[in-house]
Amino acid sequence: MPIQEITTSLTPLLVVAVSLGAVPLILLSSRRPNLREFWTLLAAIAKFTLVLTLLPGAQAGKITQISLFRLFPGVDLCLKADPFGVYFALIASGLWILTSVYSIGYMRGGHEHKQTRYYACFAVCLSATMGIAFAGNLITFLLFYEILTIATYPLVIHKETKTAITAGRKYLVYTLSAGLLLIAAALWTFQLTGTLDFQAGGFLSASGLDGKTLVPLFLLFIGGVGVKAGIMPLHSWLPTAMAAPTPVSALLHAVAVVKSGVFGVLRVVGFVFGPTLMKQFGLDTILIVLAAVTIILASLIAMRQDNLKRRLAYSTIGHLSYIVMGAALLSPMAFSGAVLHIAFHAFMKITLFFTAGAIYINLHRENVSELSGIGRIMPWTMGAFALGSLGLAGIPPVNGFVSKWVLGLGAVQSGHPYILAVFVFSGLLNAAYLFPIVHRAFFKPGEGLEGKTEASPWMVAPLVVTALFSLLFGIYPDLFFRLVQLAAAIGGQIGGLLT
Amino acid sequence: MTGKSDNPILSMISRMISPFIMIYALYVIFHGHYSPGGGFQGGTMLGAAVILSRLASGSELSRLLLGKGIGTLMGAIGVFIYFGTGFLAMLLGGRFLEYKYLARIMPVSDAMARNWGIQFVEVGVGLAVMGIMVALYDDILTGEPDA
Amino acid sequence: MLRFLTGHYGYWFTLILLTIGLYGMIFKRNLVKKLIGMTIFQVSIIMFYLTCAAKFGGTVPVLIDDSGPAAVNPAAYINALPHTLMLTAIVVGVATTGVAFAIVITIYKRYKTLDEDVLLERMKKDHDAPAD
Amino acid sequence: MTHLLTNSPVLPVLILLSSALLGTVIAWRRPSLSWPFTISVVAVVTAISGYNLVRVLREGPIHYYQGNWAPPIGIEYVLDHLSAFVMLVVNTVALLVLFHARVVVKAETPGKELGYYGTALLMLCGFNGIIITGDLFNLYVFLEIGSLSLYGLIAVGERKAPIAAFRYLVMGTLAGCFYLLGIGFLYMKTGSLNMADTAAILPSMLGQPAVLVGLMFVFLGMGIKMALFPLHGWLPDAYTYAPSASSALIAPIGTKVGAYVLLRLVYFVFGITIIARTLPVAKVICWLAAAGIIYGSILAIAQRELKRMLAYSSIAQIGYVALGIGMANRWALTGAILHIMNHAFMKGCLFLTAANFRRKLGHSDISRFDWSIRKKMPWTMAAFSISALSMIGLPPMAGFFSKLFLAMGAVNGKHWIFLVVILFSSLLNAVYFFRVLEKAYLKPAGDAEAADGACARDEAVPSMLIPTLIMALLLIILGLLSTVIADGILAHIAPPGL
Repeated sequence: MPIQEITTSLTPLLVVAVSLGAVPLILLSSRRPNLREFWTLLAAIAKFTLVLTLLPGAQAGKITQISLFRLFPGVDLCLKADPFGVYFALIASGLWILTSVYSIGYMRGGHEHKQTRYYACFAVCLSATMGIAFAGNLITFLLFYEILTIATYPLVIHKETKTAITAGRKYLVYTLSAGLLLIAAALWTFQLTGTLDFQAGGFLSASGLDGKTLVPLFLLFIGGVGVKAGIMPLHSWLPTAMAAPTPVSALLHAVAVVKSGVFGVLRVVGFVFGPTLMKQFGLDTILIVLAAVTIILASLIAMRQDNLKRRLAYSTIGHLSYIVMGAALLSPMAFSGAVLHIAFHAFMKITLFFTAGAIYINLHRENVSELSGIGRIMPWTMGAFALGSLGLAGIPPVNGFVSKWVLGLGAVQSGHPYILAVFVFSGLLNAAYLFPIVHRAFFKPGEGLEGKTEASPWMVAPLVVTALFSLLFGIYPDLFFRLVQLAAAIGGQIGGLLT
Repeated sequence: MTGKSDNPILSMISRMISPFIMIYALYVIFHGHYSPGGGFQGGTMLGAAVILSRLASGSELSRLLLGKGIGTLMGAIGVFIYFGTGFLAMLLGGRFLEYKYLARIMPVSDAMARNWGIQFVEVGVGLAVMGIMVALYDDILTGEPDA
Repeated sequence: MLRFLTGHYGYWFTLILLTIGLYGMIFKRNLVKKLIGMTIFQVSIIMFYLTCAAKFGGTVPVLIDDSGPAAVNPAAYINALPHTLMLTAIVVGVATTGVAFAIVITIYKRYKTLDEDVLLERMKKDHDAPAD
Repeated sequence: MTHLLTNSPVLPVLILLSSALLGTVIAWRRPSLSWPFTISVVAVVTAISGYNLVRVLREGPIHYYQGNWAPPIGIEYVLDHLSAFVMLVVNTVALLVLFHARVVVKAETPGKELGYYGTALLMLCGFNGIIITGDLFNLYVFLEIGSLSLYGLIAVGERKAPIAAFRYLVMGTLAGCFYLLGIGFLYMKTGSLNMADTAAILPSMLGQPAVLVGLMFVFLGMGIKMALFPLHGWLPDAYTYAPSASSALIAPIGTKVGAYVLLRLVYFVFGITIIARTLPVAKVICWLAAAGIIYGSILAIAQRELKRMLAYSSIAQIGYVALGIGMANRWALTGAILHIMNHAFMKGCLFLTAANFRRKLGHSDISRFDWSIRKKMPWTMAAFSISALSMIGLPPMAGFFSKLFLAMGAVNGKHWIFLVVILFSSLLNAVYFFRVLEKAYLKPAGDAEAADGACARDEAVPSMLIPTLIMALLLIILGLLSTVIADGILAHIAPPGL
């Protein structure tokens, strides 16, 4: 395992701190909305550029690290920007810019109350996500993981209606108990091995533990991160959390919160247990079964959902398990496929959520059955929706195909060819629950649509941009940030030991 | 216990006995530092003498012996004497309650300084206990018709 | 067995006083009787210390011949330390009883009863009325 | 002056004792003088206890002989890392609460400020004495000083306060007498009252029944004082009916001092050998504590009144400390001491917010909380949410870190059931705290827009608000510093056999 050259620099800390810095500014300028939105956008762009400065180092495999003070005897608050962390931070901060623009339109369009609290909590969420991305050890990961839970709660219950409160309560119960399981797992590992620092290839492999302790430990870890990764038995908070305003479900429930769950799964599989240990004790079969069940079931349930956002929520659960499946297959190609899918799925799913939001604000319609005929009056929105659904189904020009292709290769490489069947079948199911919407929007006559036009440019612009990105990444995946190369490097780094 | 006790024998005897109780109490206090006795016992006896006069001859008359609010104040002063000696010893260089250092300001040897130190403490404690006992009696009786 | 009984009569009395005190505190309904029980409990512990301090053939711990500390035969005198400790315990007992009586008087002034059951009813009745 | 500082260990107790009486004498004529006097005294005492901690860190444990009589004859004050640390915590919390108490005492107990502040100082003197003394009987005397003034502070409350105070008095005196009985047995066996001495003599007479009976009585006494689960009957009424200032003063530090004494006795006097092997006292304490955690949390969920809910949550939190003490390993001990500090600040902040609510809204009844409370008192609600999140054990607040240490202690000692109890109970905490947060933050009072303008900001007076906010801020700072504290101060605490 090549010794990565570690440089210490303040950038990871700055990345986490920049949106925290914006929070007081946002709170202070609650009287002047324009100034407040300006602070959010400034923080988003600043964060994105900071992450960009870290990108070349990550592509060259370097790690920039900073450890602040002691969080726990023997473990300190260490922010390590390794390639995988930078990759995830890049996606989250990039999409935050687009979501801020989008939420300006959404919040103003829907005349939502309490916008200051909304933007402040959003900023805190993002800094927590950055913290999760750059966490150098399990305790720091846990710290930001729980801060993310607290910061997301006010956003889930933003509308303050009865349904929002019950959604918030359910969200809390799931995520808090997930946090507790993770605490137990982290402390047990600390007891067994004495260290909690993430290490590519897993630091548990050297500890020579037998299956009797490793299997329960692995289940604890999966229970901890699985809730946020939406693995089947633990997923039901996600559809109910759709009571939140759409930009929240767009960024958080498509990019930040759930992706940090999946990011956690990959960290646990790649950096705590490591492929050799997983294969040796058959831990990967547990994960493969869970992921496969989730993919199929989620897609099936999605077909029955009439509410557009709930349907997209179940589709997110399905696609998250693509990534979990990629992690479970343990081959380098499968890892890079999973890492790629984090990015590409984010772009596609955020497009769909943006369209759902635009439709809601423009036409106050939420259910799929009411969407007939809106394609003619909202061409751009529904065009982007079509592109997104194509990608999700895995059809070539859009980037969904690329990551699904790499995942397929990984399945073959890791000796589980039957997983290909799962991917193909779920691709069909995706088509089954997304294409009818496109068909209904463009080819069915709509009623009560007179005088309605396209949604406000504030909303449509980010919508179209993300759709375009999905298309461009589909055609030339290594555009701008050479994501595929980075994903391959990460996959190699984790799975390198196996081949 | 109504007003002036209508029983002359009681008030007569109580007026005769209480001085002797007080003298004996003073004896007990002042011999407390090297023989049985001391602040607590002497103070209780002084308190008992005052309460005897309050019981026998009613509170108004016995007000002359010890005023109404004086009890708490007496208690505070008693504790101050006790605390003061200890603190003085500390100020003079020793530890808290190290009377040996009182010899620096008293024309006596170290041993005698300890003697006088404990003596002041006994007097302080005696005063405090008496003050508090009487104050307790007065507080409990506030609002009663006879008080 | 008899020797055990007669030899430790002091401790048996402490035990009996303890139980009486506890009984008074727990089962008596009148508040003042509870206080009496509490005082009995305190007194029994003081008695326990004093019985422990006793020695067969030991006399009151006052130095008879003052021929210097070396000549003192400790067996001749009973242990003095528990007695001094119990001085403080007695004073603490007085203070506790003082505070307790002050509280009982305020309770009586507010609820006009010293019986615990009646008191609880009046408290419950209070509960519904807004707490003033 | 510098000479005076050499006997700094005893200064806090002395200053508090003398100022308690001096305060009453000085303010006899002008009662309005008593609050400033009290605050300045407690500030000086906090400064000295800070200096004590620095001195201990520099010079190591300091043994101070009263009147220069060496133990076992003289009374010895021991200032080591544990006592200096807990003393600083107790005095800081008392300073903040007393600073907040000016308005509340004048409002709830008019005309009684003089006696109130004198008793409060006396109580602080008792607690400081308990923390620093190294002599078993001296500890009993300070225990009674502290408790007697405690009963007084509770009894000045509203209509039902004297009854709660009476019940607490009877149980408290019972506890004191049990403790005294316990020391009697120990003294008769070991012949010495000094803690270090007893600790040295006890191992030689491990199996003797008298020692074990003495040990049991001492634990029974401390269990009642500490409100350990089955012996907590006095706590809910005492904290609820006491005046807001008293409950804010007693709740954070009252039971903590009892827990400190238990910790001192278990680890430094009896030693691990007796506690863990000959007599499974550690196991009993653990199981009682675990039951207390669950009981306290569930009861807290069922309460309608905020202060009563906080009282039951105190029983649960003291269960954490007792669990830390009972598990008898290095991690759990550090967790217990950290939790003593964290809970003191958390509970202090919560009771201060309850006092603010009572002062401004006239009640602290949860069912009558609604959305307008957040509009009227935003800062108090912010402090309440921070301390509530800290009680649940969420980072970056302090509660998370002490729970982390306790859980690590449970993992280290292979007590899986206690690990589940520690972690599962934070869900219970979440239920009863979010119940209040949801009511305050979310339930729209009628139609939101109309009510929005109606409730103008009616925040508590700054003198009440500043201590509350300081405490909330301290929670975050102490949280992030908890490991620095654990490594810097608590690592030096080396009980024999651990």
